[in-house]
Amino acid sequence: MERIDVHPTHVYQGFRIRSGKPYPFGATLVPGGINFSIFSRHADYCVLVLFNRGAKEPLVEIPFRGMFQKADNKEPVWGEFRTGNVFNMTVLELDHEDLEYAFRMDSNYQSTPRGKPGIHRFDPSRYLMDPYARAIGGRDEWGKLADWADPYQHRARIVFDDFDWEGDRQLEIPMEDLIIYEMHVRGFTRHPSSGVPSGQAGTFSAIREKIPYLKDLGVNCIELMPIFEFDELEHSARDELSEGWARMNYWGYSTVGFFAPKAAYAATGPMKDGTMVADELKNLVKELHKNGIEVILDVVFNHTAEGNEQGPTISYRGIDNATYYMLNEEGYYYNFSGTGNTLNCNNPIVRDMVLDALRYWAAEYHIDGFRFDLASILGRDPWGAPLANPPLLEALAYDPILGKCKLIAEAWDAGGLYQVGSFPAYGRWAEWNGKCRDAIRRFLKGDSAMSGAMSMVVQGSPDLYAGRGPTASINFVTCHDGFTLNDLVSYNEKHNEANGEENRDGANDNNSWNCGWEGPTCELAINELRRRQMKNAVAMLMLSQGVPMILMGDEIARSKLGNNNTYCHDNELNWLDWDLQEKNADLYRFFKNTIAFRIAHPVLRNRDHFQQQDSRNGFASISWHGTQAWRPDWNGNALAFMLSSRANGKADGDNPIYVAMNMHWDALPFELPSPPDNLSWHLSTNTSMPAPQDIYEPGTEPPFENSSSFLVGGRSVAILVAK
Amino acid sequence: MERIDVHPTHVYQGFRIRSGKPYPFGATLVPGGINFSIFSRHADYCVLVLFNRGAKEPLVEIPFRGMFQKADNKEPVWGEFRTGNVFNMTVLELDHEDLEYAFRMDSNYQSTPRGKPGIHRFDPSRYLMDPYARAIGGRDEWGKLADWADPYQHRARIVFDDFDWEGDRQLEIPMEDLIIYEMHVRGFTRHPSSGVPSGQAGTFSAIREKIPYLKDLGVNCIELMPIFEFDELEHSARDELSEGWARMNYWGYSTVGFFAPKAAYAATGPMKDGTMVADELKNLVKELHKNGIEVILDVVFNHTAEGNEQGPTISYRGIDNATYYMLNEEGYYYNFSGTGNTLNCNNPIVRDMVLDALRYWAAEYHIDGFRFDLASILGRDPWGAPLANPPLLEALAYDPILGKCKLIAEAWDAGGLYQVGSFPAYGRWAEWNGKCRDAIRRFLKGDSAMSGAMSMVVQGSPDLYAGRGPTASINFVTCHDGFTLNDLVSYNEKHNEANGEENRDGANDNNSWNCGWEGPTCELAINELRRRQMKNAVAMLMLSQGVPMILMGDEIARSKLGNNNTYCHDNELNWLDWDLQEKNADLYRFFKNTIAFRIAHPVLRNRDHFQQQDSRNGFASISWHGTQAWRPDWNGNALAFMLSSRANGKADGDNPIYVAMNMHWDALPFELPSPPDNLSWHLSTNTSMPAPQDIYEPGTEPPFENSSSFLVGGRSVAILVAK
Amino acid sequence: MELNIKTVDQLTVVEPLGDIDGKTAPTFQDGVLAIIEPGSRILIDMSGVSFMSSAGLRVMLLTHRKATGSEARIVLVGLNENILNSMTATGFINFFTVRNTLDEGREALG
Amino acid sequence: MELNIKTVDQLTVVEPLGDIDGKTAPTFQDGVLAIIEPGSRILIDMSGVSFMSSAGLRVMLLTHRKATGSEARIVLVGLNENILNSMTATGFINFFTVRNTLDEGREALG
Repeated sequence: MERIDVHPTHVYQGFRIRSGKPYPFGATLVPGGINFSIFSRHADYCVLVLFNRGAKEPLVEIPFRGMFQKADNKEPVWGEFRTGNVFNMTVLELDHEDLEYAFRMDSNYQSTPRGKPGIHRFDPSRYLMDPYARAIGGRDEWGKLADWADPYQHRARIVFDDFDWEGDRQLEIPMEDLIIYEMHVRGFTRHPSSGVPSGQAGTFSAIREKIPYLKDLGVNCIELMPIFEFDELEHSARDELSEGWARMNYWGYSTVGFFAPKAAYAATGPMKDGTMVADELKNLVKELHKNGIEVILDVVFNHTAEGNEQGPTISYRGIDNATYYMLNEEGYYYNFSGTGNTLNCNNPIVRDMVLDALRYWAAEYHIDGFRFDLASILGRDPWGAPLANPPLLEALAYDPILGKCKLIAEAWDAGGLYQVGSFPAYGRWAEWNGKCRDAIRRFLKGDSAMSGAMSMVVQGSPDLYAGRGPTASINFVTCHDGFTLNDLVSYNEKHNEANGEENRDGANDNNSWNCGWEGPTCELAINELRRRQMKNAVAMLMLSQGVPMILMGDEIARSKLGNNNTYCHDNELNWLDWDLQEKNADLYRFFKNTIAFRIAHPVLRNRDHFQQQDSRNGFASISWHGTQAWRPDWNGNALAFMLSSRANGKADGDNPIYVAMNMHWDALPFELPSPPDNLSWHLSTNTSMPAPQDIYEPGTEPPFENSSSFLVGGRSVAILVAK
Repeated sequence: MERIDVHPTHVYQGFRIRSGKPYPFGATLVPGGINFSIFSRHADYCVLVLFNRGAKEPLVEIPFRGMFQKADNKEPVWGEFRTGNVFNMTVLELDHEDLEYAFRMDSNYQSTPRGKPGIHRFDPSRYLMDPYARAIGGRDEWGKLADWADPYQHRARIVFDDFDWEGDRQLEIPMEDLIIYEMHVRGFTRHPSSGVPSGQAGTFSAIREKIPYLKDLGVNCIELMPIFEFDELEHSARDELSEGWARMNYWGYSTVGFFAPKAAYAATGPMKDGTMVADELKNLVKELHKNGIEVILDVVFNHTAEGNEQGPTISYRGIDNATYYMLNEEGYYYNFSGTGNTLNCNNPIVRDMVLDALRYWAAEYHIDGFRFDLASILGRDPWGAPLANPPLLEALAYDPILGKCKLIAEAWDAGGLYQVGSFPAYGRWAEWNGKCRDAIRRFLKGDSAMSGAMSMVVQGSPDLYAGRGPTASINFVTCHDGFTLNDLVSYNEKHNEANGEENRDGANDNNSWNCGWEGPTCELAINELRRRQMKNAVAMLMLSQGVPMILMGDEIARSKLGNNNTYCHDNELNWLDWDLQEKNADLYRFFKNTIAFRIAHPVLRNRDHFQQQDSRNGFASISWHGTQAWRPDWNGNALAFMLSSRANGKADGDNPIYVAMNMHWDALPFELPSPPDNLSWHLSTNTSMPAPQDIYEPGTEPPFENSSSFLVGGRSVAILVAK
Repeated sequence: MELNIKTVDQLTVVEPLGDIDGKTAPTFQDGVLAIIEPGSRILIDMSGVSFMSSAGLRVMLLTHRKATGSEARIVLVGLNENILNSMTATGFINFFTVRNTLDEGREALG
Repeated sequence: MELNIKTVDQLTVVEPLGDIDGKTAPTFQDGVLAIIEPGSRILIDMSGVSFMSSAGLRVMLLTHRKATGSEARIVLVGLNENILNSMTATGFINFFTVRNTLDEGREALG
């Protein structure tokens, strides 16, 4: 049925308009036109600016208050289009496909010039991007030199939200069954060896091409490093760029707009069609879901790309600096993010923007979960103090639309708040378990007395997550931040000279060991040891309760040449070399079979912590051993354990599993406990053996002849399964 | 442009459906159909039930999960329509006008039978009303006996949201300029004497007819007692009803649905057309706005109509009892509202529902403000403890769409939390100033040593609202709760026998005085005194900084026969008798001119508290006097003061005003201060004089002959203005 | 719903018979729009309509606006009390020219 | 945009020339819908189209669905690499029958 409120009431320079709806915020297609709605508490004047796509000069600038013509008789008439602190207007008969829009704002509050501290930063001469822009142009093609003379660099576009999902839904894979693969969209397929069709390298579309690889490896979740629109040219010196080489904002931890996918990550990006970019990402999610793979986004809500008082005015600071940012009394930006500014996350306006964004990604893009960069900032009040009941974290945990989404916190920030194990969880939040990472690394390299710490990791860190269960723990050895797995076993020290800061940047405490030589070597024994250590590491990860995460490329021994902070490189340091798959086929096979082993055994994927009670068969759900059965040595570097049933009973039928981890340099004999129920031990894994004897495909494990003892090689992991 | 996602994917019993959008919640008209979206955290099964309007038997029941037919080839196919904790589905090709809808829900959690305490109350046999229903049928005609055999009593309907506002906006009258008139929709025009067209008595439409009356009186804001759908039959014994007399839930402080206007308050209610009821209310608001009158709603978010564990299942408790209500560990309802249950306002889901509702009323109905019944409850956490940073109150204060709405708290609750002066205000909240009410009443009746307390009232209670300003104070002497102004000066005690509780209900501390006889009398002196006291009261109110509120009918000496708690009477106790306007024409004239005096003098409507500094003309902005000029007596019952300029400077040009309030029983001579700037005193008001000498129209004040002294009659107020 | 249309003295008289609601509104709209020409003078005699729903009011308004946009003029006559009341209550009445009788309607159309 | 339509061997061949985007999409849709009859076999030769926007993709899909609903069949041929890539990237390709050449297209339509 036709609406009675769609006819225009006012005309401005030939554009037919009427008062709009204050929500939803942003630009929304409504019957007959486009509704524009934007909040500002402190602006008292606002202008809507419309552009044809890519044009430097506006098509028209329509004020939200002033003199207009009456639509019916063209008489001059006063009009105002505002509800509360929301400017809203519907413009009829626009071609949304060819449109870009901005706002200009002014205020009676005193403004602050760039470079100076101050509370308000209104500048009516600037074009401001909509914080709710669902598509953003201006960086449509990765790395392409921007037209710096364009006064509107990041250009809000319209998205038509009618993608046909054909019944697709979030997969809702139980948290305990997840195996996460952390990936950089561009890095995954940008390398010439990736073999994706030309024009697709480094894009969402190319990930779709690589779904068979992911399925073969066995992961069921990819975690994408930031894909919200960011400016890869942000850190670039312009002359560097013109010479064809530059430090870029390659990782993307610097958001321009929270509702828009990075256009340059789309193969269709160069077409400058916001809907098409959105369609491409939605299609990727749909195809991943068809193949049983979830999508988690790494989201950066702790700061924006506007930097400190020296930074550019893109959107937020020109719209309502005092609302969007944490400011001290003098008007300096608090810097809990370490990047110049801090989003004012517990201001109710910003809280709602974060919620609206995440709801949008969950509902419109069917995203399965989110990993929150420097999440501890989200628990701070507007003056930086950690809140007892952080309303944003609580709201996210209770949110109805995010009700089945994974919520994962990086539970620390750059302001010194470290909450691993104590992040306000509200029964929902998981954490990147940084303590797990350190414990595995130190146990792996043979530090003394680490078997106790490793036993906590194996159990899903009940020392940290009592009451929350092992699914609160995202276990990992490596992630984008720091060494790759190969570099972890090849370097004692970081080698970050390429970053241009004389190796000062990046973490120094890597808990790494180069196995006897710093960097690549031809020494066979060292290379064999490194290979074994990589297998040991992934075995430890897959054998531990909680949610394992592996870093893109670790399965084929990717190296970043000892650089542990490659945020700025758009080159082979960050691009995955697909030829490694053949070169390191044995390692790939080991990863694949270790993952398959985890999936085959529910006993490795408990929802709750072990209760130390006897299980149905009279054995404890987990029992601890050492070189002597039933006698663990909590101060050594050898650890063995036996799992005999799933804590929550679901896995009563699963096979008992015995694991011996010998991180001593030399071989050690491990006395074996008798397997329960008159079963006998079979050999699944022995990392001291060369491939293919290092691991057997689940179901093909041969009987282990010696039922009383297992001589486990130095720095090796062995797994037996009782059948 | 046509959407590509509107074709059905599934068919169920001939109904063509597809997955919906999770937001907005409720039933929303979307291209091609209606989107239904409802939250439940603990339900795991949900069915959409569609009815033809008024039908007892459903048209169809469509599950959100189960076997369907594929839309294209009719093959059986599994379908699920849910995002997170939100069931959502679009049903195509429905006639929204003839439709009513409900939900049924079930859960794996253990349910609780009626009457017993428990956490969950799922009952799949019950039809549940949508908490976001924008129109609710079932009580379409006031007081009409319900069909108790209908299993679906309160029936969710659809509203078409295309009312043509033609540029209307919230008026945004500055808070300090507001004069509020508290009104009951039905009570205002239900009396046969109201003279509104037949069929309109007691409705929104009839208020529109009475706009000229309100304009003549001079108020610029009406505050409507609850108009969210409630059940006037709630407290009725059915046999009482059949005998044509019953105690009803007449006031309506018991919400059935927070998004729906009370259908029986619409003249068009009996047409059972949700859109038409909405249109009627919107048209009332539009017409009031055209006449410069704002609309504030009295909203009841502290509890619902579902009562305690004995109460009916209407909606919330059947959808998610544990989310919507505060429960103790045993599953009993907390009762901070005194009505059986307490809405769990600081659960993020409920918080959002409250916000969504208020945004809807502000954006869709152009409502100008809200008065929150028992608002202190909104600051309690889910276990009842008052929060240091109540997120709901904070969110309301910061909300962008409510950014210019008046927010007024009844700053106490029935659980003993009393926050007058200390309500968490976030720079936005005003309060019903109960202490002002008591101070005026006690000063008025001549209690000793009240002049100090009254001086605080006159200044807008800086003792309570330092830092918040006088606009934080809603000043009143009477409101719906308690005596009318006439009863306040006619009764010492409440007379609530008609309520059927043997006079046990209602407050006992009324601070009232009957002037010598309990109830109506023919004694002329008593009636004259009462008349004078009513004039004194409204004069005190209009002369005080802050926001005055008067109770419907007080301007024409309405009486409720000493009943101070008439919540349950649909009869002349509550209906305004319009014949009183003629009978008490002098009182009406006094109200009208006192209001006009306030409007004429900005010095009475300061935004900030007096700073006790000298004003431009060398006089303090407010100076205190007694029977001797410049010598106030803070322990007596006579008080005089002079205002000589507006605190914020805006009213520098306003006339100085001198007020003498003599609440002593006998006349007292007040020595007059010299007026500033060589002006001379003129007589505005002297309540000891008979009409029309009691008050002069602003601008017509005659010179006051005696410039040094004013003999003010006993229990009288006198006002001089310097010209 | 039926729709009788006749031309009397250069005036088009439209007589809808039956309720105008969500179901019948399209019939009404199609019928009236078909006869609108620039300069048309149209008298809608509502005496045969006992009930108009909110959808009916809307279709009436849309039809009226389209007519006005085509420089045609429409006057309503013969509204029963019930319809008049709901049009008054909802404010729709303000958009229309309404007269009591056919004669008064003719006069209003000049 | 131009739209040439010719019938060859009981096959309707549609040749759009120019971009298909928000501005030209209605022309395309009107033209193709006009020739759809139950049982039609329609070959759309896209070799004259250099660019298709997201609105173009949508109109294409809507046209295709309406054809399928009328038991007509549509095959696309001659898509350039750019269009093929964007149809693949966005998943629209899955809704259509696509062939490389006119001959293969004819074959697919039987």
